[in-house]
Parts: sequence; structure tokens; C-alpha cells
Amino acid sequence: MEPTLLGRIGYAFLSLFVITNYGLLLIGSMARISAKVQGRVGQPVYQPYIDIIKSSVKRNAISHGIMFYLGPVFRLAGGVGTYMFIPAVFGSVVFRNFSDSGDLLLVMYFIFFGQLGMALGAGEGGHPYSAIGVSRGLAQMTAFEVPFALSVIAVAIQYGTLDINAIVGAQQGGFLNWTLFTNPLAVVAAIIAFLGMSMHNPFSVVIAPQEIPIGPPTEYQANLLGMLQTNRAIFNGAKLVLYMNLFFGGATNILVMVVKTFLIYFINVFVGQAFPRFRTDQSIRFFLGVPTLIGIASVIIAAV
Amino acid sequence: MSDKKIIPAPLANEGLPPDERGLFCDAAPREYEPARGIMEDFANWARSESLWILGFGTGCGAIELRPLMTSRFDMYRYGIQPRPTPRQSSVFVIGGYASVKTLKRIVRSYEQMMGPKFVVALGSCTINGGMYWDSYNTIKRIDQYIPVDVYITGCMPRPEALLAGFQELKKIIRAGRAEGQNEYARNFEWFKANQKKVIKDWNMPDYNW
Amino acid sequence: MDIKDFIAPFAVWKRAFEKPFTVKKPIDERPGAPRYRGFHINDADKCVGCGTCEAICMNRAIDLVPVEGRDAKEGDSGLRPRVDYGRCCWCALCVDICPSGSLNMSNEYVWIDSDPDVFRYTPGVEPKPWDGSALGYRRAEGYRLLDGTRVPMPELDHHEAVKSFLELVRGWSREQAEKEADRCVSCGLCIASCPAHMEIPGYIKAVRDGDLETGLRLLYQTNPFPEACGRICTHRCEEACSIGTDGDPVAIRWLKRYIADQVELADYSKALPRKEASSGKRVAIVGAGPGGLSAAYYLALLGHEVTVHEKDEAAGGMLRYGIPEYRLPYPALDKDIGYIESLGVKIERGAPVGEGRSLASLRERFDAVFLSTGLPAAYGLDVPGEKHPRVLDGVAVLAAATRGQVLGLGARVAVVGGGNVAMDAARTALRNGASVDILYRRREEDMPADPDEIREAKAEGARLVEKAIPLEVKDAGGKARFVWNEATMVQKEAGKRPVPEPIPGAIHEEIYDSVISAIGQGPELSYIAEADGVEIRRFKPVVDRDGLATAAGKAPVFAGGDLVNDRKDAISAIADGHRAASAIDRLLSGKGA
Amino acid sequence: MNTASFQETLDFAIGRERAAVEFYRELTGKAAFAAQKSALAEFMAMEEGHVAMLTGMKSRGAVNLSPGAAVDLGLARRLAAEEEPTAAMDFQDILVAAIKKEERSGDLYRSLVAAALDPDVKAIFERLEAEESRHKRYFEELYETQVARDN
Amino acid sequence: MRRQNEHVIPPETRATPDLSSGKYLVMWQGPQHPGITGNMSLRLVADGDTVVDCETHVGYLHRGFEKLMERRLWMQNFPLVCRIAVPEPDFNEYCYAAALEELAGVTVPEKAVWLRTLSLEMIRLASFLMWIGGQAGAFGHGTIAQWSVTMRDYVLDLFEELSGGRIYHMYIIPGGVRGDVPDGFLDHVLETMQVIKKNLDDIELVMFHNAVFKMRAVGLGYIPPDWVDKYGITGPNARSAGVARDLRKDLGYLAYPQLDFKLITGGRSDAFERAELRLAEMYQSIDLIRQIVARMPKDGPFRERLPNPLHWKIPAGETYVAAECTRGEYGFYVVSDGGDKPRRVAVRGPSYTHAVSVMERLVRGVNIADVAGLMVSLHTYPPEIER
Amino acid sequence: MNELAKELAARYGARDWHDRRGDLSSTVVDPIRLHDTLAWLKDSAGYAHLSFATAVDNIERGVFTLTYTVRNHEQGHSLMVHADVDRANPVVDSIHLLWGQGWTYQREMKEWFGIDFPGSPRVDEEFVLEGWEGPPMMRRDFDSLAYSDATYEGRPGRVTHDPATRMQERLYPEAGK
Repeated sequence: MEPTLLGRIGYAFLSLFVITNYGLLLIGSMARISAKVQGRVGQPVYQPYIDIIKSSVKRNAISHGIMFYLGPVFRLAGGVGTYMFIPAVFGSVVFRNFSDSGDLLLVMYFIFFGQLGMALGAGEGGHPYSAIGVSRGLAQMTAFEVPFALSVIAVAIQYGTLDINAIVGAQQGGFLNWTLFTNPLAVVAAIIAFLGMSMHNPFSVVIAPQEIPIGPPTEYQANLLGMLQTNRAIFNGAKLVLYMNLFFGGATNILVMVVKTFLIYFINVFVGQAFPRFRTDQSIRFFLGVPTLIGIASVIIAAV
Repeated sequence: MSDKKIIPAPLANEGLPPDERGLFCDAAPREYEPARGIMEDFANWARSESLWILGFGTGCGAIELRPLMTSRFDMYRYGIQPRPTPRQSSVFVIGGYASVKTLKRIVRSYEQMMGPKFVVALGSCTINGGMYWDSYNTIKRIDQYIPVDVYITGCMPRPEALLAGFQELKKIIRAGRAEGQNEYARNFEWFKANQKKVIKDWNMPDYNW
Repeated sequence: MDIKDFIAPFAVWKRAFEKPFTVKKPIDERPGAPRYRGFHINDADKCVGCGTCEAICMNRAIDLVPVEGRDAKEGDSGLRPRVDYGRCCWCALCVDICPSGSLNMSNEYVWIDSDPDVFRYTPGVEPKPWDGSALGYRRAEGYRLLDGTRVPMPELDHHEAVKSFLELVRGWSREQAEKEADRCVSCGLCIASCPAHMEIPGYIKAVRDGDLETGLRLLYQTNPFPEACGRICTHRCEEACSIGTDGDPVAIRWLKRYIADQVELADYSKALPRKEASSGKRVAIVGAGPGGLSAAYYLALLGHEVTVHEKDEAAGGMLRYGIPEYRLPYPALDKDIGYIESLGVKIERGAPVGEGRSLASLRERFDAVFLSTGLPAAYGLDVPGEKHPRVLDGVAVLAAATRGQVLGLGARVAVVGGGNVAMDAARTALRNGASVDILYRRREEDMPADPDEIREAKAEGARLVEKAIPLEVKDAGGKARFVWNEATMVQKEAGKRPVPEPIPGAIHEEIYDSVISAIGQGPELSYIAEADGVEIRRFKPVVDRDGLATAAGKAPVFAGGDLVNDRKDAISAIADGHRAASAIDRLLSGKGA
Repeated sequence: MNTASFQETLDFAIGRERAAVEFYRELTGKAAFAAQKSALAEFMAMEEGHVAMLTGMKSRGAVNLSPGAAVDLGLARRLAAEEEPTAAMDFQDILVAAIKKEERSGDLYRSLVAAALDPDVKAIFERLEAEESRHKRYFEELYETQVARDN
Repeated sequence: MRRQNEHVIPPETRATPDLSSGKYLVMWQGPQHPGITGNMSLRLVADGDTVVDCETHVGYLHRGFEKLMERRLWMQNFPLVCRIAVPEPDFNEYCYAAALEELAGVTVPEKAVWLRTLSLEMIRLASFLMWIGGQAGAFGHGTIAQWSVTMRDYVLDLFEELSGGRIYHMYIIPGGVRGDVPDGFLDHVLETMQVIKKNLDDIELVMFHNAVFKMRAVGLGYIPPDWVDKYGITGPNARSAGVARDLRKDLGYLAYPQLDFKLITGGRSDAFERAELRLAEMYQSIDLIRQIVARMPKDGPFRERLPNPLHWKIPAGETYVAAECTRGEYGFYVVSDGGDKPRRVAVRGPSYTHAVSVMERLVRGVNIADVAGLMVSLHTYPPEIER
Repeated sequence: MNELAKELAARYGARDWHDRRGDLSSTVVDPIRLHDTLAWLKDSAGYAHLSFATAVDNIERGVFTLTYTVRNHEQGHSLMVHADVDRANPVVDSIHLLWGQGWTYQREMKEWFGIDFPGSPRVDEEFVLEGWEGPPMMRRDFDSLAYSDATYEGRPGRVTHDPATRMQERLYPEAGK
């Protein structure tokens, strides 16, 4: 039964609520896993909640102009937008979001949109490290977009569509239908790009605390920071769901989604704990090197 | 508070180059009324469980923050973590003695922090000068310059003592007694006068939040 | 760069499967190490409030503060260290240096408060959770910042010593004296115990600095008998010495002697203050002992004309006639007296006050009179047979020795008594070739004599017979048969010293060539007539704090020394003399009482 | 106890104390200089005080003396004062005489206690004996601290 | 990625960038900056991502030690000196004590010599452990720091057991040391060394066989050998440049002449090799500690009796006592005028040259991202610069 | 080492050679010849390593004694070169061209003692202090405690007692009247 528009909006909010909480818990649990590697106990899983509450109940806040406000808003819009046009659970009424209204290109646009908005806002902060962080972020994004775009192209070619629902649908019926197995090169390229996208080591050049503490969000505080933290959860969730949909056969129920996204996210942590950080130029060179070649190869394979 | 005569603070942002003035606020600090009842209790609980320390090792005390923030003592599990920017930090750990040059940065960093903000002072040096009681370059009491919530005595206080200090701070926050920000605003001129008495080349903004 | 560089880093994940490094409950689980330098603890009863901790503290973290229920007393200032934890750096030098070892540290280290004014406390007085902590920093065994051992004083070997009247104690070299002076922490606890309140830390510092003239000046501020006191003083100061709380006290007496010995008499006048202009007032002093001559010195210094009347043929009183030469050689005493005389003090020797030179006449002729006639008369044994010709009196024996008379004590001598006179008599007898028994009614530890004296007397061969109650002296063919009853010490009353109780039947007797009685001395007061109006109670002139005896009539009469005070030692007499001199000066110059 | 024997007993005791006063007065007569006289006068005053005290008890009709005897320091017994004090008497001589006197009083009361038939009289004598022992103790202590300091 | 041995040596003279041109970005790194060792700051002028000029600013930790020491008695200075270099206080204690002993003509008992050697070597290890965490952290590898700071803490536990203090040990006192080893201490030392060695093996595997770390560190901050004398560079920084100098060998102080160890040198002289060299020295330290534990005399006095500290006067004279700390030559210049207080005490910290003149020159031409890593690779502690 | 002493004496008039220790000696030169002495020691005598440079305020003699400690690593010998400069007009040749770190020491000496080294880079800039208005603080006549007491407020309420005085008050107040 097709719900009304109002109903869909309601479902979308529910879905957004779930992914926000999931994203927060995911961040919390990954922090605990990282802590384990570091030989310690780590923060409570629910710590991100407290942090956001804390940030939101700050008594005063400082502004650096209207764009400064809009930065986190754009970013949040980017995060929510990304998520809204991806089906979180294939075939679910509640979690399909507005995936039928947009396609892969729209989603990719939203991914960019958040970053750009952030760039505008952070630049307004007046802090040199914000500016450097933004430029680093944009430079690196441009670089990892290449393998990512290539792998998306490969996927699009492979499935002959940009509709995410269709792509997921095509992967149903056994894990061998997953893109992971049907076009492994594309997945490798995309996963490497994903490392860059998630800002984990060795690609954490944007907030690099020892270099440019802490990059774009340097001047953000109070509720604006709370907004950024919330977005981090949503955006992470959205990206993970997207990857799951594109490369890992999507999910037919929420449990599968949780397991798959958790594992995809874990790749970040797994690599991140082992390596230090690239310099920006190294990072760019890296993305434009092997991953791009893999991406091209995947496109060729898909095309051929 | 001392009965020292209060010298009126000069104009806002005096001493800054004109092109930089725009980066800072011109409003004087003000007091913030706590929210009512359970709302404030809840907010205080969140504040106490998410203590973000400004990563500014002002003195020797920073040395014992390292073990605290690494795996042996792992302060993350208590909701405490370092933060590289004052804007996002809520706790300022004064790591012992403050030289005049550092005090200037302390004041500025403190003012840049968003309220409610808390100050933990480590070691004897912050209480009454410590072993640098006769030095020409270190202040004796940090509470003359910024409001302090918790003192931890020792030289250096061990990580365990620091941890106990943070637990104490949590209690104070939860009890709603950590009103350093308001105290600073209330006695702003007194604090400023003290600061300016010591910091001879005052070339930073007076209002900087 | 090879493939290993991409694979090896993932080895970090190994740690994820091992036990975390994290301490579960750091605050509870990790007490300080047994040696941890935590918060201070102090045994307030052991502490003497000397302030050495304050002196060594480079942070000025320690204040000495009065505490409730602990007043100053001899050897304890009543103050206790208060630590400011806004200053302390936990270096524990205070613990290392604490002379009594009372100050230590617990291994407790957490003290948190929002009020910065609370971080001060007096350990051992204000209760704290870590009081009595068994763990924490203590001085390591064999490690002290202060030296608890006195520089040994070179002395004649006892076998040699007993052969002559040569001075036993040889005195220190400069190096030795400076080393001993270095042990002093200048706390000043000793000053209160010294009857003359000498500036002890000051002159010890002078020794340390090699500035003996300053030292001499400090000595003469309160004591014009440094040579004598440097040898025979009862050194009550050393009992109060903070270093003595856990070790040998600083040898204050020997240091004083060192200063006096090192400065030539000819150089005294350079170091010491000059006489003030003559006041035109005349003061008579009766008795040229330490008390009288001290008064004479200070009065002369203040410009008064002083005449001392001495019954004996030489000045010095008990210092000369009561103390044997091997303890206080006459040249040393003469040096002290010589300097006093050099100030213009007139000493009339062989001029007893009494018949023909009555106190009343002195009061006629002088503006003030100071009585310091001491205790010249020995008390008798008061046992049957005490008048036996071989029963001699100790004071007389010592005086005879001083005069160089043949003592004729014989080969076997008993000395009855346990005071310094008894020891001196015994050792004099030893030096005269006699074998000596010292008989004392109580135990050795009850003896009023200096422990050093007892030790030395024994070392020189005297036999100590304790708990011997004299019963009778019988004649045994010209010799004395001394009968005594062995006693047992019975604690008859709580809080008082035990009483010797004769053991029935345990009667001993021994034949001696001489029995020297040295049980005590009394004053000679026959020269004070009722008409003088000097109030006397129990054979002591009654004096006020300044030494002024209540007297009617003309010139005021002061009294001091053994005659008046209960301490009955040279330094107290000197203090009395000084005090009386100041009072006389105030009176004479009209500066008010 | 009948009043008469009470009066009698106390009269006896008062007589003893009066005799003591006389004893000191006699000694004072022999004294040659101020110090002796002041010491004797002090002791005499003490005895006069005892007379007054006993007289008071007599008029009140009750003896309120502590029955506890003082500790015997054992000096009196061995001190030999064969001779009466002379003009040259010193503090030791005077004290010894005093101690001996108190000892004699004590001895007398002791024999009276033994001889008394009336238990009440006996009790009074016992108390008087204790009182005398306290006096003796007082002098003995003076002797120990002031005279035989080194013994 | 730069190839090995292709070193860019910054020009000696400072360029004077025209800051008003708008072409440059002026940036302060520190004092409140996680990428700065301690409390100091760098004023960087960047052209794009490249630093073209750098000025170091120190003094945030200036307490005026050298002035304060002139006000205090010789012995009172003993607790003060260790505060000069917080992570490695024992070298201050040793140099100060040794200078005083030399001036006063005091000979330290054998046992104290060994205990001093033990504590110096232990603090070297602790300091290196702290550094390695910083070095990895400066390149963003937080995990190593988490491990190594814990390892350092284990060494501090040993110090706490030995001396009663965690950070400021105040153990090496003029005349000797303040106490003998407690019961079972030497066993704890050996156990701890075992644990640390095992962890160091992990660190070596993870950090030194790490592609990204190599990419970052190899070729970074090349110090030519001729700079060593020119700039007074000492310690691992000099040894990595191929200059074989180690005061432990050259001066032969304490028990080092009796210990068996080789001088470790390199030649590539970049951040990576300096790190490798320090790692090797950490292994060496563990070895030395084991040797010391094995050879230390069991008994004997541990402190020579000195005069009363309240009046201790030291004969007039001057001396300079140096020791090899983790960063290089640590020295105390002590002048006595014969009084009970020092006339002058000057402290030579190796960071003085490393963090100021060498740093300023090396940073030129480096990517902003590498400033932190470069600074840590010089291993500097600001408090010893400004005292 | 005596050869070096002779050579330095002959070349630069160095005097007062003291062997402080087996591997440490000191000598004194005139400040005017300081730079040349150090240059020669560095370039020709193998004393290439500058351990440190500092100054001592010998206020009694009215001079600052500069101390440059150079080390010859090959011979394992350190030499402290002293030079007395007039306290009233302390100007010394800069050695920043000899050693790359020299200017830092000179900057420090300028700030701490007020000794000037014309031509030394950044020598007039503040080194460790900021906004310092007092005299150069390492000079002996600068009283740190007095400055600190006057400038930085301490915590009130501290009071101490001298044991000897206290005992006099309590036990024999009459003395010294």
C-alpha cells in the first residue's frame, strides 16, 4: 500500500531519526574499538549523545557572520539530503526514504553540497587553520572523487541505471550478485575513496589536529558544533547506506543494514588505526594514482 | 575579592590593529541566568559528563595529562577528552605556574571558550606561587586573573589526583556551583585590572567571546 | 618501501585482543609507593618546634605557628610547622633535615578543593585522613642531612689523667671546632634553657665563619666568664639542643671554650665593647665568685665604680676553690678575671664582710650593694661519729687542693655524695694516689652530678657504691670505719622519685683513711644583721626578679648566685650577676625600675 | 566518746604544740644572726598555727584531720642530732632539730595510741600521729631539697 | 614523495617575505597547539602550503631558574633544578650534583654512582618513550602514543618506587643519592624492561615498517653533517648526521665506562633515521639498564656525608658538567664565589640550539603539515631553552 | 694543553689559564680579542663545538664576565674562554657568524644582562620575556623577590614565628628589657 505524501514525510522523519541514532552509536562503538587497539577501555558508547547535548546547551555562542551560521546548516542539509534519496532498507516502506525521487547523481551532488557549504562557513570564521583545512578538504575531495566517480560510473554502466533502487534490486538474490563480486575493481576503488571520504587515517588531512587544529570547525562551537556533530552521524550513516546499496547488495531488513554498514565502516577504523596521516599532496597523489587506475579498469571492465 | 582600586577598563578592542577588530565581539561579557529546575540539572549533567579539555599545556602540569589521556589512565571513559581549540573546550587545565607571557595566552584562550567554562588548576604554583614564589616572571595566584573551580594540590599532582579533581569538578558542575563564567563577567573589571597590572604589553582585545 | 610496509602496520590490531593497559579504578587502585612523597605527617609530641624545616624549605612553604595546648617549655618552642600546599614542592628536604625525625610524609596524594585558602595545615595537630599513615617517605636508613655525631673531643687518657692535675679536655683545633659548629641549625631553642640566655646560635655562627672576635663579643654580652663556662658549665643548653633530639647535641660548651681560648687576652679589648663614661656611682660587691664578678663586669662597663670584697686570698669563688685544676686550669680562670679587672674593677682580696666591715658600713659607703657570697659551708653527714677527725668536708678538701696544701687523704678514701663536688673530690683524691669509693644513697642515674663527670670519675678508677645509706662513722685506730646500710629503691609515691629504703640487716662497713662528706653546702649568712632589714627566708635572701633584696635604709641591696637561686651553678650565678647589674644601673641612673 | 576525754586529749595535743613553740622560741634565743632567726620564726609560726588549728577543733568539738600518714622518707631515724643547736647553727642544724622534734612527737602519739583504751581517743591519737608524720615529712623534704642536695 | 638522499638544504640567510603582498599567510603554531612540543610557538610564514619563514618564540615557561638559584642555598637548589626539564629531570639533578661535588671536592660512593647511572638511563628510556609517542602522533598515528606513554608510565612507576616521586624524582642529591633500592626493586626493573622491550618490538613493527610513516619522515628535515659544529647540534640529531659523539663515551662519567655499549650512528640524517636511531638507543637503554642491574654493587654507602646544608659553603671556582641526555649535551655551568649560594648557574639544554636556530632554518621550505613532525624529530623540550 | 695556553697567550694575550678538571680548562682574554680568539679556536685549534655562552655578573668588580665554552671533541677537551666587559658599557663583538646558534645566546644575554652584541640577528627583540619593564633581570642588583612581592599578589594569611623569640616571649619575657 502506497502511503500518502504526508505519510512518507512522516516515515522519512522516522528513518532520519533512526539513522541519526544509529550513526551516533556507530561512532561511539567505533571509538571503543579504536580504544581497544590502543590498549584502553575507551569512552562510553553513548558519549556522542552527551557531547551533542552538551554542545547544544552552551550558554553563549559566537558568530562570524551569516555564512558562518549557514555552514553547518548547509552541511546538515547535505547530510540529510544525501540520506533522503537513498533507500536505507530495500523494499521497506519506512526506510525507503525518497529514493524513488532522486538518483545517484543527486546523491553525489548532495555529498558535495555539504562540503561546499561547510567550506563557505568555515572560511568565514577568520581562523587561518579553518581556511587551510577547507582548502585541504576540497583538494582531497576532488582527488577521491575521481576513483569514486569512476567506480560509480562503472556501476552505472554495469547496471545500466543511475537509480539506486534499481541498482540494489539488481544485486538481490544471493551474495554473488553483489557488485563486490560482480565488479570487484569498482568496489576496491570506491572503498579507497571511501577511506578518504570518512576522514580516517591516513586521509584525515582536514582536521589533522597536530597540523591544523582542527581545520574547518576550529571556530565552531556551541549549538553549531552540535549541529556538525549530528550531521556527522547522519552523513556517515548516509554514506554507509549508499555504499551498502551500491556495492554490497543493499539490505532487505534493518538488521542486515546494521551488520553491513558496521562492517563497511569498520574498514575505516581497521586501516585508520594502523597508519599515520598522509600529507595533503601525498593524499592527492595517492588517489590519483592506483585507485584511479583501478577505477578506470573497473569502468573498462564494466563497459566491455 | 581584593579591595584594590579598580582601574576602569579601556575601550573595547583597544590595542588591536583596526583590520583585526572586526574579528572580535564588541559586547561586554554578561552573566547568564541558569535555566530553571530540571532543565538546568539535565544540562549540568551533560556538561559534567562531557568535559572537553583545552589542549594547552601551560606548565609542567601538562606532563601528567599525557598519561591521563592515554591508555594507562584513559580519561575518555570518564567523558573527558582533549580538544585543540578553545572554542570547543569547556575545561581549562592550568598546568601549574603561569609566566606572564603564558598568562596572557591563558586569559585570551579562556575568554575564547564558550560558557559554561570551567578551570582546573594544578599544583601548588597556582594556589600560592609554589616553588616560584619569588620569581619575577610567574604569577602567584591564578584566581586573581581567571575564576577557578577546582584546585588540585601537588607538585606535580599525579594522574590519579587529576582524575579525582575532574570527578570533583563533575560534582560541582552537577550541583550547579561551577559558575566561573558568570563570576568572570560579574567581576570583569577587577579581573581585567589584575590582568593588566601584570601583563605589561596589553595588545589583545578586551572582549573576545 | 616494500610490501611489508603495507602489511606490518596492521599488527596494531594484535593489541585489540590483549588485556588493556588501563587501570580499572585508578583513584582507589593505585596508592602511592611505600616511599611516595605524599602529604606531610608530624609527630607533634616528638617535634620540638625548632624550625629547621622552615629554614631548609626553599619555597617558604613552612610557617611555625603556635598550637593549642602546647606552650613553650625548655627544649620545645611550642610552635609546630604549618605547611602551605600552595608552596610546597614535595622535595622532602624538610623530612631529610628534621632533627628529631618527627616530620615525615604519608603516601597520600589526593587533595582537591575549590577553595584555594584551605591548602594549609599543621600536620600532627589538625587531623587529616592520612595521619598515622605507615607508608610514605621516610629518611632512608643511614641517610641524614644533619650530622648526629659530635666531633670527638681530644681528652687525656684516663690512666694519664689520673696521674696529674693537667687539664683533661684539650680543646678543639679550628677545623674540629668549625666542623662541630657546622652541626648547629641555629634554631635557638637553647637560648631559653641557658640561665644567662646567651646568644648561642650567634657565637656558633661566629665559629663557623671564623669570626672569633664577633663570637667573643656575643659571649661577653651575657657572660664574662667564657673561659670558665666553656669548661665547667652545666650546659643545660645542650639538653635543649634540637640536634640532641636524635643524636648528640651540639657541643655548645666546647665551642664557647674554643672562642675564648683562641682570642688572646690582649685582643679582648678590640673585640669587646668599651666602658661607658664614668657615672660617679659606686657599687660594692660581696663575693668574687662568678655572680659577683659578672655583676662587677657589667656595672664597670656601664661606668660605675665597682669594688669587690672577697674573703679568700684569690678571686673566683667556687670556680677557683671548688673546681679542681684539671677541669678548670687557673690560667683560664685568671684570664676571665683578668679582663674584668682590666676594666677597673677593684677586687679587695682577703677582705671578708662581717666584723669590722659590716654590710651596714658598705651601704654607707656605696650607692648599691650586691651580695653573692654563695654556699661556702659544707653540710655535715649528720650521722653518729660525723665529727671523727678523718671525716673531711669536700669543699674544704677542694679548697685545700687549690691552695696547694698537702691533703694527706691516705690510701683509701670514701666520698659520700653524688654531686659534682663529690666527683671533684673523688677525682682529686684519685690524683693524690688514693683508691676511692663513692658512696651514694640512690642509684647512679639519680646522681645530680654531670653524667660526664660520673663517667670520667669511674673511668679514672673510682668505685661507685650505689644505694648506700650512711649510718655511722666509727673510729678504727685513727682511721674511720664507715658503716652504711644497703638500700633498695622504693617507689613510695606516684610521680615522685623513689626513696631508698634500708634493707634490714644489710649493714656494710669499711675502713677508710678519710671519709669525704659532700652531701651539700649551705650559705654563710652571719654577716647580715637583722638591722640590715634584708628579708631572709630559709637561709636565702628574698629577692625580686631583678635580684633586689627587700631592704630598708640606705643603699639598695641586691643578691644573686648560689646564695639565692636554686640552680646553684656558675652560669645561673652569672645570669644573676648580669641581671642585678642591669637593675642596679637602672636604679642608679634613675631610668626607673 | 565523752566530751571530757575529747577535751582532755586535745588539750594534751595543744600542750605538745605549745611546747614546740617554746622549743623554737628557746632556739631563737640562741640565734646569732638574722637568717637563723627568720628560719626559726617561720617554724615557730607554723607550730603556732597548729595550736590555733587544734584549739579551733576543740571548740568545734570535732577532729577533722586526715588519718593518712605521710610517707616516711627515712631520714629522721638516721640523722644524728646529739647536740642541741648552738649559736653557729646553720639551716641543716635547725632542720634536723625540727625533724627530730616531730619524730619524737610522732613516737609519743604512737605509744599513746597503743596505750589508749577508749577507741575514740585512740582514733584521735592516730590522727594526731598522722598529722605529726606529715609535719615530719615536710621538714624531711626540705632537708632533701635544700640541704642534702647531693645525697 | 621525495626520494632518499635527495636533500634540500634551506638557505642560510633568511628571506624577507613581503607580508603586505597578500601572497603569504602568517600563522602562529603554538603555544596552544597540539602539534607543538611543550609550550612554545612558531611564527610561520607560508606560501601556499610551504613554509618560507619561521621564527621561534620561547619564554612561555620562563621561570627565571638561574636567578632563583642565586637566591637559594646550594642544597635548596636541589629540588629546583629538576623542574628545568620536566620530562627528563634527572639530568638536571645529576649535573648540578656533580658540579657541586666537583667544586667542593666530594667523592661519591660507588653505590651512588651506579644508582645514578641507573636512574639516568631509566629516565632516558622514559623520555624516549614519550618522544616516540609524540613523533608518531605528530604524523597522526595516535596509537603508538597510547602505547608508549603507558610504557613510560611503567618506568615512572619504577621511579616512584625508587625515589618516592613520579615526575620529579629529586633522587640524585649532592653527595650521592637519597636512598638505597627498596626490596625487590631490581626484579621490578627487569620485569618492566621485559614488558617495554616487547612493546617496543610492536612499535618497531607498526611504526618503522609503515609505508605512510616512511613517506612522511624519510627525507624530512635533513641536517647536513657540517651543521653539527656550526649549530652546536648534539645527541641523536648529531649522531644521525654521522657524527660519532656521545658524551657517555666521550666524558665517561658515572659508571658508563664500565658498561658495554656501542655508539650508534647514522648518516642519512632525516626525520626517519633520527627516529630509527632513537629506537635503537631505546633498545640500548634497556640493555644498559639490565647491565647496571646485574653489575651494581649490592651494599655500601649511598651518600657521602656533606656539611650541614644550612651553612654549606663551596669553595670559589667554576665548572661545567655535562651529560648525554636523550636530546644531547645537557650541561650545568656553576660558579661559586665561596659563599653559601651559587654565584651563577647556567643551564645548557640541547633544545636551545635544536629548537631555535636549527629549527628556524630547517622549517623553511617544509610543508605546513610537516612542521609538527619535524619539530618532534628534533626532540626538543622548551623549558630547558628558557629555564 | 699547556701548548695551547702558550699559543693563546702569544696570539691573543690570553692569561689566567686554569685546569679545572682533566678535560676542562679556563682562560681569560680581553673582550676586544674575544671574537678572534674564538674564531681561531674554532677554525684552527679544533674547538669547533660551542657548548654554550653566558655571562656572570661580577658586580663587585664592575664587569660582566662572559663565558664561552668550546669543546674539542677530537681531543676530548673543553675550554672556557672568559672576557670581562665593562658593566657600564657592555658591548661585545657578535659571534653569530662563527656559530649558527650564537645569536640566540647573544639575544639571551642582551635581554638578561643588557650586554649588547651589535649586528647579531634579532638581538633587540624580546627573548623569553614579554613587556618587561624592569632592568635586565639577571643582573645581581635586581632583586627578584622584591619585584615579585611588588608585582604579583600572594595569598594572605601566612605568618610565622621564630622559635627563639617565641620562647623568650613565653619563658623569660623580662630579658632584654
